[in-house]
Amino acid sequence: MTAAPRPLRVLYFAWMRERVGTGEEAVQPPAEVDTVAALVAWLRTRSPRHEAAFAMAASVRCAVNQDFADPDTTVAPGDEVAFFPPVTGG
Amino acid sequence: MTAAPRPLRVLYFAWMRERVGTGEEAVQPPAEVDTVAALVAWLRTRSPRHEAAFAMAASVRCAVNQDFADPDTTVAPGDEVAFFPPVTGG
Amino acid sequence: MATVRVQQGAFDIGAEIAALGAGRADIGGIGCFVGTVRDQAHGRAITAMTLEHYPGMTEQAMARIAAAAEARWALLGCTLLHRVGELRPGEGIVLVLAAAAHRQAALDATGFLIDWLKTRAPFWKKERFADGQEGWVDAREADDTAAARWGALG
Amino acid sequence: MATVRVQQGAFDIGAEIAALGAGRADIGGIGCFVGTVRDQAHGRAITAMTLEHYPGMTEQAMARIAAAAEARWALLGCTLLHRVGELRPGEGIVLVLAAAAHRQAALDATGFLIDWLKTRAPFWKKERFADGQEGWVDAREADDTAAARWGALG
Repeated sequence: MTAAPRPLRVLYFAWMRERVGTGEEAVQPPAEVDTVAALVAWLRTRSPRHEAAFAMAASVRCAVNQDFADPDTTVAPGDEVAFFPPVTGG
Repeated sequence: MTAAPRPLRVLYFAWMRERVGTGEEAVQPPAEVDTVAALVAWLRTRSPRHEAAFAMAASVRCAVNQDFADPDTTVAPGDEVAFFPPVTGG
Repeated sequence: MATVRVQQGAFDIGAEIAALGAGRADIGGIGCFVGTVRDQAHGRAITAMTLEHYPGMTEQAMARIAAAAEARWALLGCTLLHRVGELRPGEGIVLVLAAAAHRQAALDATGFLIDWLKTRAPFWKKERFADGQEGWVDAREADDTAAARWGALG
Repeated sequence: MATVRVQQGAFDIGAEIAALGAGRADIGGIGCFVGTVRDQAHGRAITAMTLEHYPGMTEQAMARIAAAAEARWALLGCTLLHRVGELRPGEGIVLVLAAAAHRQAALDATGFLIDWLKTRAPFWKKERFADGQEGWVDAREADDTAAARWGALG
């Protein structure tokens, strides 16, 4: 039995957006992908651009449902997950 | 031989002005009066109002020629000497 | 009580201060910080700065930052405005206001608000240089250090 | 470089900030503090505040305070305005601005300028209470403590 796919909305900002080549995508990773870390590992397999964008993982920050998140943060179907560089506003 | 008088311009601000009853006076203390402390002692003898105004000497501040001064600061003929409470601007 | 806004256009600092104090006389001091676009970075001339943000999260993050300041100091109001889009050297990027009965609270809250805004709100700056090249501004370690003064990034 | 002014009328904060930054793009941040008349003191309602000063000495003292800030921080400009005469609750009394390439210098200088202005410039405040009584404001020990943070009153 295969786990049901998990629809997620993934957003990219600043140089993550430029490297991935899109600001937003709808993805359906398998159910095992239930943390930010697992989602990153899965997203890296989607294309060479994803792989390149996430290669500097230490410099990539994440928010789940518009809240800053870390690699252990859980990801559930329907979540909005955003990846971006450290913020530089102000 | 009597020492020549020393013409001084004395200013009062805030409650010193109100207590002395004037904002400015020209005075001619004797030449021995050559410090702020000596001037205060001499001014106190001028009238009961002066005496009352300087009674709280610890709360009175002084400037000589528009520079903050202390009891030891010298006073010379022609100087402008001001007495006032601690400042409360800002 | 806080005013939080992301906007493209310039802000009117005098009007924002007037709005903060409108109809009240319990304020003793207002602290203010305005961040402006500089015409150079690392010795290279800058012709423009583009601010990108994360719509939705930005407003939430700014409201949380304002709430954190209000929980920490007895503020009588605070304002956080941040511009997005393309800005020119000399233009204002960010405006922070904090009003309190006494000046130290107003000034401390102002420093806190700008430190946290720089490290906890999702904005990104891209510089365009005089030679036509562009580059994303790197996060400064000094900003994290400044923000950490106020306690753990909890 | 500093702008120092004693005036009766209200100040226009937006115009002062604009004047400070006019024609230059090397400023990264402007710190600002506005002191305003509160409507009460020690639980008593205040209807007016009268500011007296020592003409001549005031301007010199303010210029010296600005020079001390400029010697201590790499300021790109600073402004000190202080009002005199009769003011109403809610009105601005004092305006301090400090511009620098980086925010910490601008904010630190702003705090310094207001602390020193409160303890080293010859202004005196008299409050008029709702019951018609008047009284000179006592100097606050807290202000001396705040000013002393910046070093000896040399």
